[in-house]
Amino acid sequence: MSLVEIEKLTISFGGKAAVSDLSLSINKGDRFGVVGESGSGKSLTALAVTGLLPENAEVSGAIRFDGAHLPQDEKAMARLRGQRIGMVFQEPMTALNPLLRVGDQIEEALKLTGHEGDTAVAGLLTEVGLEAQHTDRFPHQLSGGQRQRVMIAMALASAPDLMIADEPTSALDVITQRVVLDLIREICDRRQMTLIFISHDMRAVATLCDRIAVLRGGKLIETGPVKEVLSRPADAYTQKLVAATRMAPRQGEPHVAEKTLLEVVHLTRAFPQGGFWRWRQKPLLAVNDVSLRVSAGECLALVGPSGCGKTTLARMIVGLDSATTGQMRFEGTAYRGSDLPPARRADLSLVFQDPFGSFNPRLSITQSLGEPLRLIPDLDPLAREERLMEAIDSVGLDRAMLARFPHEFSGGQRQRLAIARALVTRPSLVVLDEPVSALDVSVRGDVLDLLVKLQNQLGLTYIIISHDLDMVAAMADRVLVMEAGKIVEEGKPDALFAAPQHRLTKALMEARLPDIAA
Amino acid sequence: MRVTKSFALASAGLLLATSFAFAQSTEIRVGAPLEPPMLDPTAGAAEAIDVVVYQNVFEGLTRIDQTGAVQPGLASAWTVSEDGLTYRFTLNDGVTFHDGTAFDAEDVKFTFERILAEDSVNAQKALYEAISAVTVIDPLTVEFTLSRPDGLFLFNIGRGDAVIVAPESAANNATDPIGTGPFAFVQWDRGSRVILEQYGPYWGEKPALTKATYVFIGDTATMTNALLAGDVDGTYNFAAEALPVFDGNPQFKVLVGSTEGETILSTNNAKSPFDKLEVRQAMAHAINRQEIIDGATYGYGVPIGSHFAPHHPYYIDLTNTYPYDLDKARELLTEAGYPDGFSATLKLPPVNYARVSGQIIASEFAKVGIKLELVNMEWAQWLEDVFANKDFDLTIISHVEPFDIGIYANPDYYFGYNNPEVQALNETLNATTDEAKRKELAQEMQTIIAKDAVNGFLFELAQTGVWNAKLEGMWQNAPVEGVVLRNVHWVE
Amino acid sequence: MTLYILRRIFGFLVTLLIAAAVIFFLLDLLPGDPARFILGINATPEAVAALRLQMGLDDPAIVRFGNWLFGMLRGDFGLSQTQKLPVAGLIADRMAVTLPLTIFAMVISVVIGLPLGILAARHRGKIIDTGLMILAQTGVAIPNFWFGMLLTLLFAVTLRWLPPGGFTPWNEDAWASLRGLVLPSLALALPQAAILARVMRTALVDVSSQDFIRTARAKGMTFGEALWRHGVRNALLPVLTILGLQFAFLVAGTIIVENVFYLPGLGKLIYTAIMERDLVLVRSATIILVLVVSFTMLVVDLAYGFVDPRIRERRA
Amino acid sequence: MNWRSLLKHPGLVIGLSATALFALLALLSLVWTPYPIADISIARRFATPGPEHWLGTDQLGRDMLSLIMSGTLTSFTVGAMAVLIGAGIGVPLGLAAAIYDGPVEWVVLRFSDLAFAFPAVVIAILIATLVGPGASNAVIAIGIFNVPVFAQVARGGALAISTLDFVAAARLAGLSKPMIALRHLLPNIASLIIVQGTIQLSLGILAEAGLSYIGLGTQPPATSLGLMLRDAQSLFLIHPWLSLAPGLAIVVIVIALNIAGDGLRDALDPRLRNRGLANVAG
Repeated sequence: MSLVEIEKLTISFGGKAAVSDLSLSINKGDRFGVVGESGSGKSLTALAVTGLLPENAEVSGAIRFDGAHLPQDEKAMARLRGQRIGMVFQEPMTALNPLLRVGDQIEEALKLTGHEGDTAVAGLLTEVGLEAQHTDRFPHQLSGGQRQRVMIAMALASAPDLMIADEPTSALDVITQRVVLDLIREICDRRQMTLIFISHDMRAVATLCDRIAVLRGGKLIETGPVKEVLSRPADAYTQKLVAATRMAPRQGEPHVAEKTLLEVVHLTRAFPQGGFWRWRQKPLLAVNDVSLRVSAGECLALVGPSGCGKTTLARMIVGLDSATTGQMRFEGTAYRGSDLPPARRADLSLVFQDPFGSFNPRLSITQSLGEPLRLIPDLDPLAREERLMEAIDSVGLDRAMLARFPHEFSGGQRQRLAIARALVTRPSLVVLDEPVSALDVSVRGDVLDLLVKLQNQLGLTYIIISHDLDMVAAMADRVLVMEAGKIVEEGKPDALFAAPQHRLTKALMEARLPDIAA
Repeated sequence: MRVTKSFALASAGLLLATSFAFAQSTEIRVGAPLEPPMLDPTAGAAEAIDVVVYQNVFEGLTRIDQTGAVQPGLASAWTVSEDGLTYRFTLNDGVTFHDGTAFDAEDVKFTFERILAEDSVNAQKALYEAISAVTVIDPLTVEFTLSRPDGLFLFNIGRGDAVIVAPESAANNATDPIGTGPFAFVQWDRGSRVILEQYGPYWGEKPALTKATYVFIGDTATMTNALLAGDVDGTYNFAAEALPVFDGNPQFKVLVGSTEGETILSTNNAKSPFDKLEVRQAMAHAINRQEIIDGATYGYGVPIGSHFAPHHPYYIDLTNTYPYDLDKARELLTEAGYPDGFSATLKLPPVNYARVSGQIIASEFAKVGIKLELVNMEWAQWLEDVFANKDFDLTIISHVEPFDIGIYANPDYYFGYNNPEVQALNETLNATTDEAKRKELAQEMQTIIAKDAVNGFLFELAQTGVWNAKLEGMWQNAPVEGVVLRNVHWVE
Repeated sequence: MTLYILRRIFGFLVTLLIAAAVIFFLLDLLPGDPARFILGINATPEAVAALRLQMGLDDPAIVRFGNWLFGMLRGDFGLSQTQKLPVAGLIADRMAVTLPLTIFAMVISVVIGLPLGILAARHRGKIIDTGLMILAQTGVAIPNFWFGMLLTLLFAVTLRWLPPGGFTPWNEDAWASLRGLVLPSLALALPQAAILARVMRTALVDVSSQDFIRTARAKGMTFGEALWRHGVRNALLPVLTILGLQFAFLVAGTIIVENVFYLPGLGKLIYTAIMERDLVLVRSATIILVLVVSFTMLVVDLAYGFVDPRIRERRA
Repeated sequence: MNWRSLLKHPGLVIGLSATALFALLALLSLVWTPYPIADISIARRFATPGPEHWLGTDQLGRDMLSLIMSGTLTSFTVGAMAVLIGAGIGVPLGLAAAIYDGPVEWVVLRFSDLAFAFPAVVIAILIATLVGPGASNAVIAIGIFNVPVFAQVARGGALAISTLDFVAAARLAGLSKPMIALRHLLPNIASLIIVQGTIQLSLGILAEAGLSYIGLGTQPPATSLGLMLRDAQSLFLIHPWLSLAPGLAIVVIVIALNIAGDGLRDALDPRLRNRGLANVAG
């Protein structure tokens, strides 16, 4: 029997439909996954079920919860949410009130459903794997994973029939992500709860859910049992999504180390900690005595959990930050970071993670792309023009796009432009900081293919920074695993992932979501 | 305990009720536009000091009455020697200061020696510089010796600047004035009011009022509201523009009187082009006196044609010396070599009559091609720039000293008028004591400075008091600065 | 936390010291001789020179600055040049008017402004919101002195409920003193209340779109309940900043309003003292004003720490 | 932003057109007023509004409409100049504090503390005594008051922008700090500054009125709305219209500016514009 029934649901804003004509039925006890990329309307659908849509949304169609229409009265709807539906949101950073202790916030949820008492709070905390001492903490004193556990505890406070989890793990790092997913599964099993799990990650849905709906542009593409849909996707879009979860290993000859391009020698970066007597505080060592070599033409990957120092290391290599001690040598030029001479900067470049933040919205693409050309003295306007054309051609975009402004491009296109900008000075070494993690899954593959193609064509050397082991396995010649500012393990991807030695590498491998069975 | 307390409350209530019932009959609240910076009239020039203390708290040997005539004060009588150089005063007996100390000739000697001392900070020291010696004959007789005859001597010693102070208290008079007057100082709530109370052991006739409160309200609108709401019983000089509020209101009476304030367009005679007589004459012809009086004083000012108060017995009407005539003005300018006029600055002190007259004169002068730039200044700056440094073209100011035509005989005075003829006349005038002769000399001086168009002579400021209709005895005119309360009383 | 407080207090003291220097040396540049002002236009040059000597105007500036600073540290603010009284006492007297006036105005603006702001945010986009915001727009746009004039016309001149201006000392008739402060406080407070209502509404609308409000609603609260329980406290952070600034604004506003209502307050004291070139009084009264304002800013900063646990730690 | 998107913000349209109307009237007074404002004629003073003088005449017989036109120009000019001073000094200071940390930032923050600690009226009184009262004095006083406001807005905005990757990209491209501030930070905080500018403009007009009212602002024969109020206050009970007309003009102008400012903020700040969808994207 269905717990939630959605019938011809249409949600629009100012006449533009964000969800159109969507019908879904979720049975009691189902673990139902809703998959889609950004703009697919998956979150709006969840909000519609809970009556939390923004006020300016125009809704038509019907939603029935446990056989009854959702109440129109705000108060009745609020109480229904409080007693029968639990929700977990994407951003654990902002979803908790920063000014209240988490214990109070959980207790508030209990009070609203009439279950009171300290033991209840303690019980919930234990259930989500937190300790009693955490009740007195403020949200900012907890890690992302802990916060998400608090969110789950609050959602469980009313012993709901239905739990809706909206991208509950996408803001967490790989290891925590897996732990939280397992926790949700375990609780659903124990409590016999119905789950609606909203995600862009096919593999997470495959791991957790038994039924699935694929959404695109507000429309339902395909729905059915997870196994059927994923093993035999009927729709081309679903096929593409499924395909994107498997990364084909890189073709071509294995790299042979010849000439050393970059050498990092005992590099340390210390950040002073706050406090009145600054000099008495022990500095934080973001990068702690790191040495490494990159040879020409190699693709080196740096992996590790967030905060391990991989980004700080990359920033020093490209000259955005300076080392506290130690130094680097790039083709014989010794430097500590920001002191990298302008003449050499042209040979080094960086591709940023976030394609939306990496372009100045007020500058045209020509202006943004042309900016690094200042590093090359005596470039006449004609040669300059030529460089820009060459760069934009190489990333497969139209030359006419040079005159446009960043907001006119999609995320994938912008990342191509970011790559074009990195190439415009014809560098030998390109550092790629999470080059595809901010992109929709369906375009990640294209961008990675482009990177491989360019490396082959131009003989580039890459340093890739990532937490995505699959991508690293597909791209890299060599992998360095970092933790707390140190390199803890090194090796060729196949060997390293097949037989991880270090605790961290093992944990990372274990946290990997299983591949979707073909 | 409970009983006592409620009894105390009840009697306090009774007291309050009674004092309220009597309040209308013997108390007065006077609104004053300016708060005095301190209360010692012998150590500062501010008019606001005299308004509160002159003849109320402090008295001089002589007393000026509201017609400007000299009356006996602390001195009951005096004799003058033939040569006009020796004055012998007989002092009243039984006079005490408010702190209880007795008044005698030593206090008179102390007062004048303090005024004339090297480190004196008296604002009008110059007025008393003719005094060469003050001799105590006996406790009730004192003799003044002058180095030269001074026709205004008896008047000058009746001014606020020469009130008698005691050596015991003189140093503290700024904050805690101790005089011999009918009212004693009680308290000063800074920023809002000064309270005076009748002095029981006063030597003379007791005033009708037992208590007087001066309430300082600088803003005309607020003063209007305070008068209408009955928060003050009257004010001695109310802004003319708001007088219509009280016209025809039977609860109030408006007293229009004269002051000693000759309001003039002071002209820097030492500076080109104002050193040219034709230029000054042209300006005089370009001034529409009536329009200025209407605009700046709402018709209450009295036109003057020279530097002399119209209510004074020596006054002659010279307002037609240079009548309003634009053609004549242009002609004279052409003659002076300025056919297209010229540009000048007009520096204005922060008083309403000056600021408004300035605007009107600028508009009038524009008609004959004289372009005036108005520069508004604060007092301190005006005193330094215009008065001390003589750095100005034109300014507008009211000269409030009584009988001050002598300033035209001082070539170093700020408007820089240097005419030996006037200087000689003034010397003779000062040395003359014969009334008829004095009048003749004064009128000759008036005529010369009018003809020389030394300054633009505009109007004599009027004093426009607004008082509760049931109050009587206020001074209508202001021959000296002060609000004298000795005769003020309530009538039913 | 203590470290944070110490560091903040250090900054406060530095600001005060610089302010003192600015005030002192700026005033030193003023044209116009205080001695000449006191004695008026007929004084002899010798009398002026004598008074200058008596007032200590002939020492070098740096010596006088030092004397002033050390004097203040000992609680001696000097002697007013025109009134011949200790400045500390004069200022204390005026504070008895300005401080209650500012506090009343503050309380009135908070009591009126915040609830209206919350009400408008609660009914965002509805007619009640629009109505309140039109009212607030008007309130923000009304000059306080002009508003004071209108208030006087209505309540003092026409209805005669309240005095039109002036002030009765507290120790004489506290009730009359209170009545005297009603109209000036209202004139000061209403434009500020309008600003507060707008800020409160904006802050609350900002907060209301945050995730934790959605979380609270997901827990079973209505929008209104969530806004009240979780929104208001978070929205108070930006409001607190504005309150601090407003206090400074109110203190400044008293200078104008004290002129309109003829109140013997600090603003009036400074104004008159400058006109009379009473430099000792001006600089001491100004530094007190600056002290009051910076102290408020300090309190606001510290209050942040009490409201927001994140700040409490980040800055410790 | 094109004209069509402008029309989506009725507040902006209403506010801007009302502001523009007053600004035009004010500018018109430069070349033409119904009567010259220096034209004093005591004979025709206190005329009631009528066909000859649409808004009547004042205590010196000057035409009220002409005075209001010219007064509006002064008020606008003073407010605008103060905004220019505030932004001209404050924005570079704020940018400097944002790009150079350490001593520069400390100095700028202390300076802005200091400037905040001086109420504008006190600054105005000091300046008035230093250089004499006048419109320029009001400009400086209000301008000084504006400096820290703009410095803080610029610093806050610049700090937020400087964490974005395109700033890092510019550093990689070898741009100097001032160049980055000029090319990348400034254009992106421009809308913030424009919005703050309209707010400060309306505050400036109010402040000018207050300063003129206590005699420290505009001086005759020039006029401003605040000065008109000052001149008329003692006549309030006899000729209330002389106070009401300029007072209402101030209120309407400030409301217009504030509405325009609110509208501009909504129109220029995409974060606020898209707020309705912000928490449901994805």
